[in-house]
Amino acid sequence: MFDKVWLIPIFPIIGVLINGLLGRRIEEINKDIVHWVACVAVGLSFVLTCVLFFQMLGLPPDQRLYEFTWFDWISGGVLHTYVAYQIDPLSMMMCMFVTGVGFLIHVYSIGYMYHEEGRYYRFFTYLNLFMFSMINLILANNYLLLFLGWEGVGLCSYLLIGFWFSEEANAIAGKKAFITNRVGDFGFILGLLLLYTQLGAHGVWSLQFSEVFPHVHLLSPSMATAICLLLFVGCTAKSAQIPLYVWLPDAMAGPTPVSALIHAATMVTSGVYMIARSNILYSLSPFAMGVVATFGALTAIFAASIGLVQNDIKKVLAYSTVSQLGYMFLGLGVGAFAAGMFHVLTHAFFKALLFLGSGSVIHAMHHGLHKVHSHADAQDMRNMGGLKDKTPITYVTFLIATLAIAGIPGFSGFFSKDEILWQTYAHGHFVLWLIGAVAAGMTAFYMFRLVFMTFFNECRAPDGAAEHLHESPKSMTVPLMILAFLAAVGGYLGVPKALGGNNRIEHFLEPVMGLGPEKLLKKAGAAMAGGAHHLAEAAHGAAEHAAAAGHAVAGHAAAMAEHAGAHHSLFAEYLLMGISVAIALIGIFIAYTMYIRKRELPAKLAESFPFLYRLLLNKWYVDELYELVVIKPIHGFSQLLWKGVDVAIVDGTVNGVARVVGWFSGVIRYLQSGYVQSYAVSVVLGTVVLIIYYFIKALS
Amino acid sequence: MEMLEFVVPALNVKAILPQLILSLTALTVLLVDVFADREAGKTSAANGLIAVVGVVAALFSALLTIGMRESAYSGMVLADGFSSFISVIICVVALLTVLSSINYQRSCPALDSGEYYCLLLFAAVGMMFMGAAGNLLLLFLALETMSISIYVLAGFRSTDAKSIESALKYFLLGAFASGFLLFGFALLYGATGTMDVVKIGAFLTAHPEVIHSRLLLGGVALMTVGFGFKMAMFPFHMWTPDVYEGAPTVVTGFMATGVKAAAFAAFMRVFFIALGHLQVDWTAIMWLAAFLTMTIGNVVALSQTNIKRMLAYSSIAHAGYLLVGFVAGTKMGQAAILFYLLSYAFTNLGAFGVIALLAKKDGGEYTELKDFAGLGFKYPGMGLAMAVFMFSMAGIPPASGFMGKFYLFSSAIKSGFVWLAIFGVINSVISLYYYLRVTVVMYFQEAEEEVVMPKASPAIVVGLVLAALGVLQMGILPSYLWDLAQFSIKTMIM
Amino acid sequence: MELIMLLLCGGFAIVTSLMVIFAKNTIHSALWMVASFFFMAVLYLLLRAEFIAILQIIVYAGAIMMFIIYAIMMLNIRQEEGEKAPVRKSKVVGVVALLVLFLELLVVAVNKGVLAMHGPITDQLMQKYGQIAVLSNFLFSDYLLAFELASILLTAGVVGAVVLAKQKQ
Amino acid sequence: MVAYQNLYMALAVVLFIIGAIGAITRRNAIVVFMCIEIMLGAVNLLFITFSRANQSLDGIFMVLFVMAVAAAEAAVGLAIFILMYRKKGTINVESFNLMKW
Repeated sequence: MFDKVWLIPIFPIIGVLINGLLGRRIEEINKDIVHWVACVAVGLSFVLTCVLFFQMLGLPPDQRLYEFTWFDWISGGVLHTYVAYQIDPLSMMMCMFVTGVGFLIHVYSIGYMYHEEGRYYRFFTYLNLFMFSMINLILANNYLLLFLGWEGVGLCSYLLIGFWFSEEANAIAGKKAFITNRVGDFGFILGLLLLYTQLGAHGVWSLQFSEVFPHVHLLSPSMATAICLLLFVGCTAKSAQIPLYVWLPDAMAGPTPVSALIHAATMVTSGVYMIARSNILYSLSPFAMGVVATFGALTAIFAASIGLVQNDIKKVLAYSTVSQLGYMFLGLGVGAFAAGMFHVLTHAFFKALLFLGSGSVIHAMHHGLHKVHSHADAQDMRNMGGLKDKTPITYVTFLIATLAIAGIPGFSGFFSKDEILWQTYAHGHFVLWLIGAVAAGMTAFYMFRLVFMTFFNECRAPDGAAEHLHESPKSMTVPLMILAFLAAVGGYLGVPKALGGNNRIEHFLEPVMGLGPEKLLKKAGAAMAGGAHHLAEAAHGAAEHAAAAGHAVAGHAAAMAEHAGAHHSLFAEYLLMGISVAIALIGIFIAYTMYIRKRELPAKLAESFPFLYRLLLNKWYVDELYELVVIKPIHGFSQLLWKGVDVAIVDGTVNGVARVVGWFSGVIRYLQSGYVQSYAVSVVLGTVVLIIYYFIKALS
Repeated sequence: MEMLEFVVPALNVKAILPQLILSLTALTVLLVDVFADREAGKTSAANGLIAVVGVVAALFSALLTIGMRESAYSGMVLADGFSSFISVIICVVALLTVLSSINYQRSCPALDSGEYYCLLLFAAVGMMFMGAAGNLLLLFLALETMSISIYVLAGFRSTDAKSIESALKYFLLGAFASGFLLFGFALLYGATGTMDVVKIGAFLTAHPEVIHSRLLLGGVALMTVGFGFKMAMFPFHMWTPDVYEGAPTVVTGFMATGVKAAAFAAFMRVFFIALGHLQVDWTAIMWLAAFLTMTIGNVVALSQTNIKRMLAYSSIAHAGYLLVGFVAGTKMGQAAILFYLLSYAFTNLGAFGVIALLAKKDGGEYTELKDFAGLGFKYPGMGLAMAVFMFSMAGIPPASGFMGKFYLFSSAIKSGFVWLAIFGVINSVISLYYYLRVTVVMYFQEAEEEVVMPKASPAIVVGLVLAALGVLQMGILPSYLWDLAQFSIKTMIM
Repeated sequence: MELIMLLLCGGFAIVTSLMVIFAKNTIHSALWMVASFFFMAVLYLLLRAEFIAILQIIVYAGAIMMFIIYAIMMLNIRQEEGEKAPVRKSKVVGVVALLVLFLELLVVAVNKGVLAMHGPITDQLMQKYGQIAVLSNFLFSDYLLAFELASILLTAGVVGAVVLAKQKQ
Repeated sequence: MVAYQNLYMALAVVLFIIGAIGAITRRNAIVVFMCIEIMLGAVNLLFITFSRANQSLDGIFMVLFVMAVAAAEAAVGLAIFILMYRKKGTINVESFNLMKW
C-alpha cells in the first residue's frame, strides 16, 4: 500500500489540469462541477493519507520509515535526485492535517467564493496547485524536491494574494510577498549549495535526507552553523519571522480562505517543518539553535504587541499568526522539536478556524453593508459588535478557537504552547521563557479584545446595516464546526506527562527526531565511531574536522542532559503552568475591563500614552523603517546622481535594491551609444585586455 | 610534366546528412517559389510548409546519427555525439522559427518569399557545420555562411529604418570581428602548422613548449574575441541589443538561440579539443567575462521598456550563465552548456513567438512592454505561454531554465568556482524582477490602448505548444536529455 | 633582391592603405585600394603563391573593387558627409587602443623559432607538378566539403543581395 | 623557413591596424567596408607567410576561401548600403542611430 503514496500528490494535480485547462468551459456549463472536481481531488488525497497513516500506526515504531522512489528526476555526475517520497511519522502527521484542513477549506471556499464570476475555476485551480506543491514539500525525501515544493507554494501564495488584482494594493501585496520570499529563498539556495558541496567534500554527493543526516557529523561545526543559518534565512521569509515577516500582514489582501489555508495553517509552517526535518543537522550547531530560538521569541512578542491595537480583524489574526509562528521557532530553537510540531498541529486547527470564522463575519458584514449601500470597511472591527446573536454558530466556534489560542486549560492551544514554554524553561532559557509568557498574556488580551469588539455590545454598523446581518451558508458553517471540534480536543493528542498524559506526539515523532539526551549521546557515540572509521581512511586534516564535530556533539549532548535533569521536577512544571494560565487570565480580564466594562478606557489609555499607542498602531514603524533605511537613501542618492531619468527604472515599487540596480543599469546603458563604431572600439579594447592578460599569464 | 594522381575522396553522406537535407530543402524552397502563383494581397504558407518538412526530416536524421563517432572528409567534419546534439538544437531552433514565421509573414509580407526560408535554412546549415567542423577552415566558412544569411535576414523588412540599421550594424561589426577571428586562426596556424582541430590538440600534447609561445597565446586571445562576438560575451556584446531590436521578431529569436548555440559549439570544440592544454590559463579571464557578461546583461535589462531589447540584454545574461559552464570546464560543465542551449532554444523562441503574435496590420510590431498590458486575461493561452517562458528564463522550477542553471552552477561548484555560482544565483534573482514584470504587466495592468491580436495560424500554435512542452519536459523530467548531453560530450572526438 | 622588392612593395602597400583612409574623396579611396591590392599581389608572388596572386588581382582588384566603385558611382557619393561634425571621444579612445594593439600584435607576430608541424606539401612537390595542379588536386579531394560549403555561402550571398536590393513597392 | 618572415608578419600587422583604424574612424559605410577588406588582406598575407613557412597547404586554401567570403560579403554589404541610401539618402554610419540604450 505504501507504494501508492504517489497518488497523494497526483489527485490535486489532476484537479489542476482539469480546472486549469477546461475550467473556463466547465464554469460556463455548470459552476458546481468546478468545486466538485477540486474538493474531490483533495478529499481523495486526504482519505489516502489517512489510510497510509493508520497502516503506518500498525507498524512498530522503529519500522515506520518507507521510501518510495517514483522516477529518476535529475542525475548529474555524482548527483542523483529522484522524485521520491518518504513516509514517516513526521511527514504523515503533517500531510494528514494539511490535506484535512485543506479539504475543509476547499469546502468552505465554495460558499465564500461562489459569487466570483469567471474566475471561480481559477481560484480552485490555484488552491489545488497549492495542495500539490505543499504535499510535495512535505513528502519529499530530499532537499531538492522539498525546495521545488517550497517554490511552488510560494508561487501559489503569490497568485492567490493577488487574486483580486484589479485593486492595486492587492497586486502590490502579492509582489511584496514574492520578492520578500525570494530574498529568503536566496539564503535557502545558498544553504543547500553549501550543504551539498561540504558534504561532497566528504564524498557524500547527495541531498537525500537518508543520505545527508547520517553524515552531517562530518561537517565542521562552523560549517554546520553556516548551513543552518542560511536555511533559517529561508524560513524567516517563508514562515514570517523577524526581519522578513513584513509580507504576511499584507498578504491578508487575498481571499479569506486563502489566508486561512496558506497564510495561517499550512504554508507558513513549512519553515518549521523544514527545521524539524533537519533537526539532526541543527543539533550540531548550538549557536544556530540559539539564533532560531531568539528570533522566534522576539517575533512572538513583537508581533503580539502590534496585534494589541490593530482594528482590522484580519490584520489582528495575521499578527497573531506571526506571533504563534514565533512560538514554534522558539520550541525548535530550544531543541523541543516535537513540541514545535505539536504546536504546528494545534495552531493549524484553531488558526484556520479563526480565519474562517473571521471570513464568515466579513461575509456577513459585506452582505449587510452591501444591502444599505454603505462603503464602510467590512473588516474594521469598529464597525462590528453584537454579532453574537446574528451569527451564533460563528460566534461559538470562534470563541472556542479564541480559548484555544489564549491557552485556557482544556483547549488544544494550552497543551502545545505550554509544552514549548516548559521546554524553554527546562533547557535553561529563562529570559526566552519570560518573553514567551508575556507574549502569551498579550495573545489572550488581543484575542479577547477581538471577540469582545466583534461579537459583544451593540452593533456599530452604519445606516441600519445591522438588520441585514445573518449567518453564512452551510458549506461555510460545517467546516467551522468540524474545526471547532478539532481545536477543542486536538490537544489531547499530546497531553504532557505532568498532566497524566503520555506525550503521545513526542513518542510518535521520536523515530524522526526525539533526540532526547540519552539518544543524542548514543548517536554521538555512533557518530564518533563513524568518524573513527573515516579517520582510518581520510587524511589528517579531515580527521581533525571529524574529531571537532564529534566534540561539539558530545558537548552539546552533555549540556542537554544537564538541563534534562530538571525534567523531573514536577513542581516546577505545575508552577510554570499555573503562571502562564494566570497571565492569560489576566490578559482576558484586562480585555474584559477595557472593552465591556469601561469602554472609555482604551481611548483614555491611547491619549495618555500617545507615543506607545502610535508606535504599536503603526506596527513599530517597521515598514517605514525599511523605507527609511533601505529605500530612501538609495532613492535620494540615485536622484542626486541621475535626475529626471529614473522614470524608466522601476514602476514605483517599494524595492530598494531594484532602485540601486536600476540606477547602475542606467549608467551602463549610457555606453550603449548606438554608434556602430563605438561598439567596434569596445571590441578593440577587449582585445587589448585579452592579449595583455595572456601575456601576463604566460610570463608567470 | 607528369600528372599528380587524383584520389577520389570518400563521400560519407551519413556524416553530413542533416546539413545535406537542409541545403536541398533550401534550394527546393527557392525554386518552388519561382513558380508560385500568389493571389494579390494573400500570403502563402507553402514555402513554410516545405521548410517544416525539410527541418523535421533533418531533425530525424540528426537523431539517427546520434552514436556516430567518426571523422569524415579528411577531418573536416567530426560526426560525433557533440555535433549530433548541436544539430538537434539547430533543428529545433529552425523548426520553431519557421513555424512562427508562417504566422508572422501574414503581417509582414516581406517574409513571404522563398528567399526568406532559403536563407533561414542556409543559416541553419552554417550553424550545424559550426558544430561539426573539425577544421578551422570549414569552421570559418560555416560561420560566414551563417553570418551572411543572417545579415540579410536582419534587414529583411527593408522598408523599416530599424531593420536596415540592424542589418548595417550587424554586418559591419560582424565583418570587423571576423577579421579578428581570422587573425587568431592565422596565428594558431602559424604556431602549430595545421588547421585541423584534433591535430592541433595532438601537436600541443607532443610539443608542450609551444603552448606558451607568444604566437599561440595571441591566437587564443584573438579567437576569443571572434567567438565572443558571436556569443555576445562582454565586452563584445554591444551589437546585441541594437541588432535584436531592429530585426524582424522571428529572426531575432532565431539569432538569439541559433547563433548562440552555434558559436558556443564552435568555441567549445576549438578551446576544449584543440586548446585543452591552455585551460588553466584562460580560467581567470573567462571567470571575469562570465561574471561581467551576466551581470551587465541583467542589470541593463532592468531598465528596458522595449521587450525585444529587454530580451536582447537577457540573452547577454544567458551567455554569461553559459560561460559559467565553460569556466567549470569539466565534462559536466560542457554537458550543462549543451543542456542549457537546448533549454534556452525552447524558452527564448517561445517568448519571441509570443511577441511575434502581436504584429500590427501595417507590418509594424508591438514591442513596448506597455503594449502587453492586460493581454494575459484577454488571450489566456498566450498569457499562459508567456508566463511559462518568462518563468523558465528566470529559472523558476519546474521550468527548464531552472534545471539548466542548476546543472551549470553545480558544475561550477564542483570545479571549485563557488563564488561564480553564487554570483550566478544572485543574478538570476535580479533577473526575476524584469521577467516577472512582463507577467505582472500582462495580468495586473490595464491596457492604455486597445491591442488586438490577429488570429493566430495553426502553425504558431503548434510551435508554441511544442516550445512549452519542451520547457516543461526539460524542467520536470530532465534526466533523459541530460544523459544525452553527457553522452554527447563523452563521445566527442578528442 | 627579394628584400628590396619586399621593402618596396611593403612600403607601397602601407602608403596606399593609408591613402585609402585619408583620401577625402570616396572614389579616390577605392582607387588607392586597388593599388594596395596590386602591391599585395606582388608580395604573394614573392612568397611563391602565384595562384593566389593571380586571384588577388582578378577577384579582389578586378571584381570586388569594380563592384564597390560601381556602387559608389551609382549612389553618387563623392564627399564624406558630416565632416564638420566633432570627432567623438570613443574614436580617439579607439585609435589609441589600436596603437596599443599594434604593439601587442608586433610582439606576438615577430618572433623566431616557432616549431610547427610541416606538411602536407613541400616546395619540391610544387616544383614538380606545378602549383595549380597541386592546389586543384587537393581542392577536390581533401577540401571538397569546404568547396561545397563555399558554394552555399556564395548562393546565400547572391540571394541575399538580390532580395535586399530589389525595389519594393 | 621563409626569408624575412618577420618582415612579412610585421607588414601584416601594420596593414591590419591601418584597416582597423580606418574602420573605426571613417564615416562613410563603403569606406568602412573597404577598410575591413584591408584587414582581411592583411590576414591573407599572414596566412600565406605561414603556409610557406610551415610548408602546408591549409593557409593557401584559407586565403582562397577568404576571398570567396569577401566577395559574398561585398555583395550583401553593398545591398545593405543601397538600402541605407534609399531610406535616408546617405550612407554615413553615424546617421544610423535610431536604436540605443
